[in-house]
Amino acid sequence: MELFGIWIAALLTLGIYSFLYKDNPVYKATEAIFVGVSAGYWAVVYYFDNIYKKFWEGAVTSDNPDYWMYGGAVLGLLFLTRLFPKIGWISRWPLAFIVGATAGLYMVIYFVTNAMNQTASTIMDIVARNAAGEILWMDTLGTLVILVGVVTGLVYFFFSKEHKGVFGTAAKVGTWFLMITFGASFGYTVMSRMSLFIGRMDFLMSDWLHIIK
Amino acid sequence: MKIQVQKNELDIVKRLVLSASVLFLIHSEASFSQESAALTSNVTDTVLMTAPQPPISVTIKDLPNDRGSAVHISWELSPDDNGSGKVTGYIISRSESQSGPFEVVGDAVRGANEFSDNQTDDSKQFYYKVEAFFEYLNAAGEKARLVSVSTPGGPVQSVPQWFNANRKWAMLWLLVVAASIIFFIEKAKKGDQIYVRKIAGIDAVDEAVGRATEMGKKIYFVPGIQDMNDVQTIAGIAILGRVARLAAEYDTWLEVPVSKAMVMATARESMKEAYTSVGRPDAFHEAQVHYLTDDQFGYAAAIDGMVVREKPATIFYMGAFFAESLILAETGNSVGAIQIAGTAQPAQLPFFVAACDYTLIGEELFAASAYLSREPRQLGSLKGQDVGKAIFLLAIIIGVLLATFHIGDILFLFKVTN
Amino acid sequence: MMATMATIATVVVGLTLIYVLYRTIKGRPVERRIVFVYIAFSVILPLMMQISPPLPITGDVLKVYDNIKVLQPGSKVLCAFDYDPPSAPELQPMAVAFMKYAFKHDLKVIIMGLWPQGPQQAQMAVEEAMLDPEVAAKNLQEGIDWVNLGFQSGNEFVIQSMGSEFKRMFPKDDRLVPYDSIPLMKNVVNFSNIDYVMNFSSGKPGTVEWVQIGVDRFGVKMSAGNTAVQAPMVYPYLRAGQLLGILGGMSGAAEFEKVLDEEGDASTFLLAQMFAHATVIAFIIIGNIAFFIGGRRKKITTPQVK
Amino acid sequence: MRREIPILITSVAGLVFAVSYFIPHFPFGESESIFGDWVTIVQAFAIWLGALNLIKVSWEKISRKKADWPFALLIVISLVATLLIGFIDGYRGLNAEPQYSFRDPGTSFDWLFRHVYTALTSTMFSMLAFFVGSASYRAFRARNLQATLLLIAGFFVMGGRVPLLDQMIAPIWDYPFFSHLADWIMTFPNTAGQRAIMIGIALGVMSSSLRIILGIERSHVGGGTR
Repeated sequence: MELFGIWIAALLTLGIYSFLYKDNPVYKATEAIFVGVSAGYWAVVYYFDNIYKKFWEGAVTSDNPDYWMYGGAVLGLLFLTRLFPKIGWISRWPLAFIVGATAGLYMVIYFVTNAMNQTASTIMDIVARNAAGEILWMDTLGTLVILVGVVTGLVYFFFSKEHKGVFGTAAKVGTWFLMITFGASFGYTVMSRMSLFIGRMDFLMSDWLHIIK
Repeated sequence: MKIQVQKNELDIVKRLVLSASVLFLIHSEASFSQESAALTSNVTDTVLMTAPQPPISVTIKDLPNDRGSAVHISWELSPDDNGSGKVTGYIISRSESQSGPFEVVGDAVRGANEFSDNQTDDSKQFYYKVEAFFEYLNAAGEKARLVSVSTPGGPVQSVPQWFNANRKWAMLWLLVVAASIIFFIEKAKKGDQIYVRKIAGIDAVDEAVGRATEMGKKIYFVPGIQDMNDVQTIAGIAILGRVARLAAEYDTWLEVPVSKAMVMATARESMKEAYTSVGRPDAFHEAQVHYLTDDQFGYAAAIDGMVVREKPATIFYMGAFFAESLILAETGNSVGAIQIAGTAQPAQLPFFVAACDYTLIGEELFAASAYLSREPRQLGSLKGQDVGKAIFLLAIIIGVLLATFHIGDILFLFKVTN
Repeated sequence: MMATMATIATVVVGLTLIYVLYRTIKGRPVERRIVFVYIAFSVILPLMMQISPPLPITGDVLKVYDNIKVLQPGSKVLCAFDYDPPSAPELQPMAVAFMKYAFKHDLKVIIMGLWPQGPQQAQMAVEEAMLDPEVAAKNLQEGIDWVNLGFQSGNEFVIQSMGSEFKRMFPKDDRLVPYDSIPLMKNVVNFSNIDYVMNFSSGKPGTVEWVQIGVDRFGVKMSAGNTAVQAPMVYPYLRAGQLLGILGGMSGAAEFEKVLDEEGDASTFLLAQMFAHATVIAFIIIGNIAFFIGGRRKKITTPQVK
Repeated sequence: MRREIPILITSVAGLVFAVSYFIPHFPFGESESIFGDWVTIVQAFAIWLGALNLIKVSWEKISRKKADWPFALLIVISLVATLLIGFIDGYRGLNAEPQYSFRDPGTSFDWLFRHVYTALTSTMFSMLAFFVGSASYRAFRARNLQATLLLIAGFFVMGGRVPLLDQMIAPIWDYPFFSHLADWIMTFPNTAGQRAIMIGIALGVMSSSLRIILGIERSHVGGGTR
């Protein structure tokens, strides 16, 4: 069964890679399997881990049922009305609930973690010293770079003031920082994408063909 | 089977090494090495078999800033918990009366000096005891413990709090920014002008549309792969309105391939309105906005094919983009199209910046849509957010100056810890 | 033998890039399928060489190590697996190395996932760690030494609810053992009973949500292993002390393996990673040389920022 | 009614989560837990909505014999097969003694995950490696100052994060300079830029959340400006 599985996996892998040569029926077939299997996978996992384990066992078959959870199940069922165009508008209720809950949670956590605490961690003595009180020049430079980068970056994202004079210069410096940031992201993203392919090649060459260890 | 043999052999070797090392460490009082991290020591030397001393000055109090049902216990380490390995950990137990019986509510590893009992009853008082213990394997090879003699402390009763005092400054700033957002929305609704600065990518729209007209080629507008519930898609559609108006004026074919049915409906509406507003409702065809597929890569591949076949002069990417961004931008670039992109997905921005002529970065996308639509909600929020940015910007500048010249500290105003 | 052939092939393939450069300057760029072939070779050939190049250990990885090495035996570590198979080449080696370290040092591992695939990836990591003779000798038991709580839907709301009670989100573990019957989870009510959190994350929900809720709201101590796509975005959290360390992408995984002395997949993949980067860099350089020598395409010339 | 009820639901849910951050006391802390449960359950149903919708859309394609309908049929077959495998495993496990889970090692569902699902998703995404390659050749140009800065930073990060540049200079200078440089770029300039973006986005999220809770923004319930 294990060997059979490896062959299946290898054939599916090659089927998808055939797209790199050109779009073809084999790729389309593997893509269709991909869409079907993923949707099925998610549905099964969400059914057993949530609907069964949490709701059914927690609220229906439990000795000490949590009746509040029926509220969630009702909202969930209302979501499914979207499948029927005539009553589909009811699905806006559970949607409204999710949107509201997310908005409420995000409003504070983003403000606190990504705005206030990031501001706080930029506020520090620029001159970095070690325990003995000697100045650490590289760290001091780094702190200064962060200070300048954050301030000018924020200036760039100011929309209600024209970018002229000192403000304009600051905004321009801000874009330089943004570009270096994007460059770093770019390099890292390339690294990630290559790793994905290395993983697949490792599977084909070692698990399937046994060319390498 | 092979593994089994190895395992047994190793087991023996490991035990020998462990007992030797633990004995050595205990005798020499050397600092306990993290490397030989044996939880259970194998000790046969009876001289060492004394219970560790209990932790000192145990503090028991209601856990602050919570919804009740929790008590916080902290202590100073047992004098034996000094890296000698004589303390394996601490046991925390509680009782409703000072004399017991005590039930264990948790444990802590050596070196730890606090514990939260999260299973209390707000209507009852509890006494707590923190004991240090030493765990070893006895002659029969079973785990055994030597436990310190500790006196119980308390009583304490857990209570829920009405306000989380750690978060007072967060609340203040949140209210200030929220108030300014609402204030500016109201102001914009009354018709007050709210200034939005120029945005390079948007200024280039005219030129880009003009170029397509000159060349007699199509314009593509790609609104991303998210549905209408994503603010980026909404911002993208607002920009589409502006592009459509220009396309209608110049009489250039604007094509909008979409990946979600809802987006298709909204985009059609918005384009029809734009064509009507410049007096050319007849020039709009529903076929200009068409659905391809919901699937991420399927959508990218389909646009790819269209771009290669039709070689549009100008392509706009405005909305939420993910990994498909680079496939789209690369293909558009390879046919020599002018490309203007805008997204708030930080990981995709590099690809747009490197492969497109103009890129609206993050918030610029929203600013552009506010700027073009002149909608009070959007304009007001943009201005309100700027107030927030101003607060944080000033805080950083003032804070750094104060800290660098050792004048004062305003960190507490912004640092939110649990 | 194979390694030598691969090395020779690499040199030959590398030299053909000069021809690509020549064609590109002449305005006859090669078609994209040719580029695909180069990318394929840049990974296949180095994998055949079976060499792990020397790698210096960077500060961020050391920070992770410094923080986990002070964990005392018996410490309860929550391991959040928030990724799916595509990210496994980057994150699985980190997870395996971490599991081996944790098991060898008697840390109690509590596994959970905000991604449905997470617990299954965790299971594989545990299986692989158990193959290590030293770990196998410990005869670790599920439920006592480690537990897999499984997956729960709700994304960041799961972390939020766990702040008051784990059991609410995980009434049973992944083997269907009721929460109260798991010896390891006895007296573990919420984050305040957890000594450390290790998060392996490839997107949302993941490290960002863990920092926002787990760290800033409930005060856990946490390090993260991230895919390289996500890593740059979480660096500000490192500087702010919200994260204690970051492992970024394949190179982060290789460094982590090295610092824990658990060399595994990432170390062997590193050479392929290097060659792949070299290929991408080479193509960017070729493209840009042609761009500047071969004359830029006529386009709008106004600068992007005014 | 069709508008008012959803807006009310939105505001109540939003307020509970926002207020309980500051007020842990009853009823906020408790409602937050109950609502948290609801979110997880609703999300599970939403996933099912997606799967059922996929069947519905594919079925329409098949019954009308639209272009590529055999592939739509394949989607339905593979989806139903996955569901069947999962449910058979799941219910067998629930009725067994001792119970086991639908995805325990050794079950068919776990086999499907390890050999089919993993192969498909991983390969699909790994194609991005090729697209990055061709994009680097055909699109990433130093066309202006911004793109130039981006590419230079990208070059040092790509070359420094793996021992590529360090190995090149190793014969003349045995010091991992580029590794440290990449580290420095990540720790300082990258952090600065990311932080500026982060603060901006945080304020954006905060303001749109505020508008949603106050009912000013109601596009999610099918309404426009108030």
